[in-house]
Amino acid sequence: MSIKKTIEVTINNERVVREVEPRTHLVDFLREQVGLKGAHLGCEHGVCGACTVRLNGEIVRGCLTLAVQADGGSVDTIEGLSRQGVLKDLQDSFLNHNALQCGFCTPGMLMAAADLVEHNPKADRQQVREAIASNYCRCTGYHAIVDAICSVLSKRNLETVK
Amino acid sequence: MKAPVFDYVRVDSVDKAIGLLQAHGDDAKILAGGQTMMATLNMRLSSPQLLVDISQIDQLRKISVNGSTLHIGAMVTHSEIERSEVIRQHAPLLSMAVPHIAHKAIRNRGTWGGSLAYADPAAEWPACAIALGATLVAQGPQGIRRISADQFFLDLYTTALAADELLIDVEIPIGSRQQVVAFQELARRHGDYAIAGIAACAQRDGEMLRQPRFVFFAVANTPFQATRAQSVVDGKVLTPGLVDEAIAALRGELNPLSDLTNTSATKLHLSTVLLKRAIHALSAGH
Amino acid sequence: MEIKGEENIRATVQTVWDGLNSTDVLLKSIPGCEEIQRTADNELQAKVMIKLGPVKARFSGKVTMTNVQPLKGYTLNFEGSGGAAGFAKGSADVSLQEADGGTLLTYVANASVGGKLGQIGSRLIEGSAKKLSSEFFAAFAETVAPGHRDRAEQPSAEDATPSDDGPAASPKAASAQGSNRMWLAIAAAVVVVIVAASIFSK
Amino acid sequence: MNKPRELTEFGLPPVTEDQRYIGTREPRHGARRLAQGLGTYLDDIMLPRMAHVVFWRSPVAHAKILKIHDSAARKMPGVIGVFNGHDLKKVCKPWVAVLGHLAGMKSAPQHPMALDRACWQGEPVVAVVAESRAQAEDALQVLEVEWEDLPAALNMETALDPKTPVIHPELGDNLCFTRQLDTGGVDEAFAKAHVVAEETFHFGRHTGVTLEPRCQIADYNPAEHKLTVYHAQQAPHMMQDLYSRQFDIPESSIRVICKDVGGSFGIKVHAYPDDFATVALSILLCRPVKFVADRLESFSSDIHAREHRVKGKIAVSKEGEILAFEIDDLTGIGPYSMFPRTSAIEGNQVVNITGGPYKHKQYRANLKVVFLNKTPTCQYRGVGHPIACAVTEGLVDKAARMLNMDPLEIRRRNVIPDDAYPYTAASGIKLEILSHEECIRKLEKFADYQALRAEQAALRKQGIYRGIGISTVIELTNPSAAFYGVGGARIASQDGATARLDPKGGVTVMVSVGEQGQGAEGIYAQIAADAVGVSIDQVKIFTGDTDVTPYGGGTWASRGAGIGGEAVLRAGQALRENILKLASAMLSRDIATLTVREGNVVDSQTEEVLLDFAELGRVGYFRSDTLPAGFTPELTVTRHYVQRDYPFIWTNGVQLSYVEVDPETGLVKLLKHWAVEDCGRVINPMLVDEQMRGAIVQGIGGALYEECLYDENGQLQNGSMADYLVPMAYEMPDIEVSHVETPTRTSLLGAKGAGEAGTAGAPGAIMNAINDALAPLNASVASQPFTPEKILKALGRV
Repeated sequence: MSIKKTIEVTINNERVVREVEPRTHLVDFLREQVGLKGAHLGCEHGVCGACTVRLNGEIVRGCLTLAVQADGGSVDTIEGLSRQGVLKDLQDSFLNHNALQCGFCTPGMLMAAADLVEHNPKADRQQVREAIASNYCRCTGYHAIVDAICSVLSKRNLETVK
Repeated sequence: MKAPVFDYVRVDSVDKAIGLLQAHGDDAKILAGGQTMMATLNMRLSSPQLLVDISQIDQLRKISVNGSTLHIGAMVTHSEIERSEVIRQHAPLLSMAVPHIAHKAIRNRGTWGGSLAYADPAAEWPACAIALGATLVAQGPQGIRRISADQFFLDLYTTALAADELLIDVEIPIGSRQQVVAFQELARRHGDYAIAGIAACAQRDGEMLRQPRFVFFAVANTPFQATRAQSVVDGKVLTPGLVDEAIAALRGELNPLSDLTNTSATKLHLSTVLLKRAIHALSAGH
Repeated sequence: MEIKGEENIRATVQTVWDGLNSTDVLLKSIPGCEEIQRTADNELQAKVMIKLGPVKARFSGKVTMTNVQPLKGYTLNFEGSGGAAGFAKGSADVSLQEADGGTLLTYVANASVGGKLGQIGSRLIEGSAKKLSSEFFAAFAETVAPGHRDRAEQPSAEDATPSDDGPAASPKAASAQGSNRMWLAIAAAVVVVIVAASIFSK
Repeated sequence: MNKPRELTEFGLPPVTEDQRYIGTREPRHGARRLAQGLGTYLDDIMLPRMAHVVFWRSPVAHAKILKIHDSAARKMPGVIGVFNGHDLKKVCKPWVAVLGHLAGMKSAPQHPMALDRACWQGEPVVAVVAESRAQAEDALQVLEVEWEDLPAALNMETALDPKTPVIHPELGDNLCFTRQLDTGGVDEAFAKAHVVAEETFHFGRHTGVTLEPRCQIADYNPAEHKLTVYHAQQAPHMMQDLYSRQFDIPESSIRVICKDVGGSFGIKVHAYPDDFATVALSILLCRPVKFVADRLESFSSDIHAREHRVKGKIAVSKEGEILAFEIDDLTGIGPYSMFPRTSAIEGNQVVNITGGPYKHKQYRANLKVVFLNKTPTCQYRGVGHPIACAVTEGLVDKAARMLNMDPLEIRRRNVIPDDAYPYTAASGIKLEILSHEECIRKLEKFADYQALRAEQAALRKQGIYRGIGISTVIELTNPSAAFYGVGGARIASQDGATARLDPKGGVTVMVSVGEQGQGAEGIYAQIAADAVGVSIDQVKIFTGDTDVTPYGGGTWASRGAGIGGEAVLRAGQALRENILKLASAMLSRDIATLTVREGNVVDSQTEEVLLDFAELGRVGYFRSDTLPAGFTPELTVTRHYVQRDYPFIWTNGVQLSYVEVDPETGLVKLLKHWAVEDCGRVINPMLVDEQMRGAIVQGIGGALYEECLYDENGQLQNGSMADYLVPMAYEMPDIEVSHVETPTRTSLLGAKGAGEAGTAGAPGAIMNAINDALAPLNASVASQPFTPEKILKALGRV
């Protein structure tokens, strides 16, 4: 009963071609048709942030974006960004600060944090809190997450000074 | 919570979008940034047959200055407004308001025009548009028409746009050097729906404000322009007494709608606080 | 949520009463009404398409009238189901009274939305009710007394002395409304439904 | 990975011979996969032929189900079946959730789905099973159910009035449980008091909002009559037992598997009707069925908690000595007591805990637990503690204000002294050993209390209203069988660990307490590494599979460290002993001359390396021919632990909240929060710190934001994440945590729980801080959540 569309999306630097129902949102597409389970569904109405991924370089709510809207574009997920760079630094820092507990929010939280580190490398503690205010974590008190992000920011700033 | 079945078309021109709206009538819905629509589709609050995605129409994605007018295309995202130096320079009220709109991941996709056309009573942009004296430009089968912002918002989620019209552009008169603006919003959590908010704009003349516009949001079905409070303040030397008079005038003209945790009385009280703070900010502004 | 209101209609009580009992008038007055049928003396069935913001849902509504006192008023009970979207229900006591050669229609309505709409739409229930009610009464007055409707009371602002701390709802805010029988009921139901619209602009 | 000997920063003597990990800030190595998005949460699992179920849930509080029109739904694409309550009743027995030791408690039989009557908005009535979730939802849209509204009981204050409908007529009334406690002498204490402070406290009904919704996959194999359930659950063995009993399947044919769980907090420790329905559907369809609650249905079907109204009174002498407490607690639960832990425990805890930190002798309490046509309530993080603590601490502060006494001072004078333990508090609870005095001393310094007071006073002169709020906390942990077992609920209070030396020298430990994110597996790895004597990277922890792990209670009541950790310690030590026995046999040396260091058996005098564990594994498993006759290496050992000395082991702590109230808007800004806690031996301070912080933030949620709002018809009005406000990072304060370590003597490890004290204490601290800020304006609030409107009303601004 539905009209499937063929879409071509570059996901984590790999070209992916799939047929999708227009109604399929980006996270269901990634999880069920591409097998990338890192983006999670916490609310499916755009509030919790667990589904945060990058579309064409910008963080978006995967549950509020249709897979067909990504046609011709690029998508980056936690799985594709874990090897090196800002996200890897943040992952290390999250582990060292115990900034994740159940881990369900963590991929989305890390995507929001990486976006901050890349766009506002001088962010202060309150700006860090503002940047992750879009992402719900029920386990931590956010404090450790803020510590972990601030630690990455200050390390990178030190390196820049050097 | 999966959306119902629908078809999807991405169009590259306004004409094509209008053509689809005409062809499909009520069964088609315009998809701009989708930050509201996708949530409500996931909840199955409606079942459109076709989504017409206008977010990639280049013509609608421009921010430009033409003489004394700032143009902001309907598909400019909140984030693009946030980053725009042109807007910071010519319409700083928008730069002040934008951080209050949800969060970055949503601002990256949600659009200026989508928010105006959707007309949520708690939204920031409708109030800002009225405060700045903006003109909304709509295109339909009969061509283009211009609607003053204060005539655009008719009722809850109801605007002057016809069913086959698209909001394409907004024209904002670039303020004089005397123009001062203020934006205040109260919310229990950052980025939430406001409990109450105000977008304010005036011409500062020494210790006076002239032609003030005090536009409240989240207190009524549409943005509420406090015309009585405005005329109390207009052209008079600002004193604490004058502010009290303006508050009294506001109490006489505003009867807010309640929400889940705030009665009308609370919202009215908060509106008076916002008015006072906005007037102080305007008088301290540059 | 309780909605109170009154409406001055430049028409005789008989005309207004007839209007309240006319399926034609109701069809024209109820926002989004697609069909309406009398199923019994004091029972009507209506289908109403509610379109408000993000909500577009067809509600099937049943309106019954009790305490019917011809030319004086009645109690409308209404319930409308929007399928998976939820439902709306409520009741309205409507009374008519001659006033200055016209008719003063007053009503006290209780309306609620339930199911999914109630769970996610309650933020805007009052605004929705207000909008639908004013649309209904404007259309009703225009239908029974074309071009002669006085707006007794504007919903919004003017006389707004906010109530102190009446927990329930600011009585006059909702303006509107009126009464018509079923209609009101239906209108109310519809209105309620509207509530659904709430939601997520952000 | 071996690191320098880094003993606890708190100075407790080591619990193992060569302690390297216990007490340190060891990262959770197992969490890296979660950070990379490579965990396995339930919804990540897909099985062949797996179907998806969605439920049509009652849209109203109380309804008679008249007719279900499902023919259109059955014809929708992908639909496998549509089922009603009667269909499922054929394979699943009903249950009644009561506990024998809660005298007089009653509830009604409950089925997986409503039969002819739905009793709350959100109760499952019809199940639609399809090949995909989207298809099931498509079919749900064309399903029509006719119902007739029934009058509902919605207000706990009137639930017992004769005019209120009785939800289950066979029970006679809407009273689920009632309890009275009276030490005697209460009236006399109040009569002689210098001040009597009274307050009526309201607590909003709220819910857990785990980020991962409730979810499970039931997979019934008819050939073996075997049921496998993948479940995001805290107590897998409890579920195994319940499935066995409700479905008449032998226990040994039921396997419950819990992979990564996305937060639980008590929400996932109950047996929901949906759980049984999903299993029943799998049995009826003979295929795997997945249920993942969507967020909207989570709000109306996850358990709620904390809807209480407590009238409280405190009697205090002129010198500030607390003489007595009296409370009257009324709480509204759902239409059924929740299975199997029951909905009466929360109120019972309020009675037990109120006044708990203090040494007064007189106490009277009255509890009524009433049924309502609202979502069922049950144990959620803190279980009664946040209510008891806020009532206690609110009354103490109010009395202090009347006496013009400093809030810290009145607590100092009244807490049970550190040298008075063991101590039986006025409510009868037995307290093994607590450290209130030490914690208060530490807090005063840690938060620089005097400086805060000075700053507060200075700012008040500028019209800035800041407040300081303190709450003293006790928390129930390490429960014995007194909690559930004696009441007849088959929920184990003991837990077990199996430790195995792997052939290459690694250690695998299987534990019956699972991981929900709190770091259980992390601390078990620390404990096991120290207990056996290996590097932590040689340790693999396995939890969450009833086919594999020892039998045990699981994760609840902050028992993971105290009970599960002790089992791991004992299993690890036993394995170490057996390793030494093997070494002794291999080396033909007296075992007394051998010990273990970092994966090697060494000479206990010289620490000369004699054998590494890999060699022991090689010989133990593959060359037993070389061992002395009659010697069998036992390289897998299981140990269990249950705490039997006390009904519970209590912990304590004290919190301080510093806030600023804007009297014009009623908005509260959280400036900072301090907590000093004593959970006994701290196994990993980094984990305990964030457990405290997360729990505090959850408590702040209830204090400032969270409430399930119902209209007069029993309609939940804010059942989305846009309207039900949970705490987010921007508004939350930095939270400083400090520790006092008073180990329990009931175990070797000495660990008590740390998971709930934060939630217990935060609401009271926040309330007291707000009221401290409002005091100069002669206003106060006692109804949570403290919304701007409530504060403005208290101030007379609206």
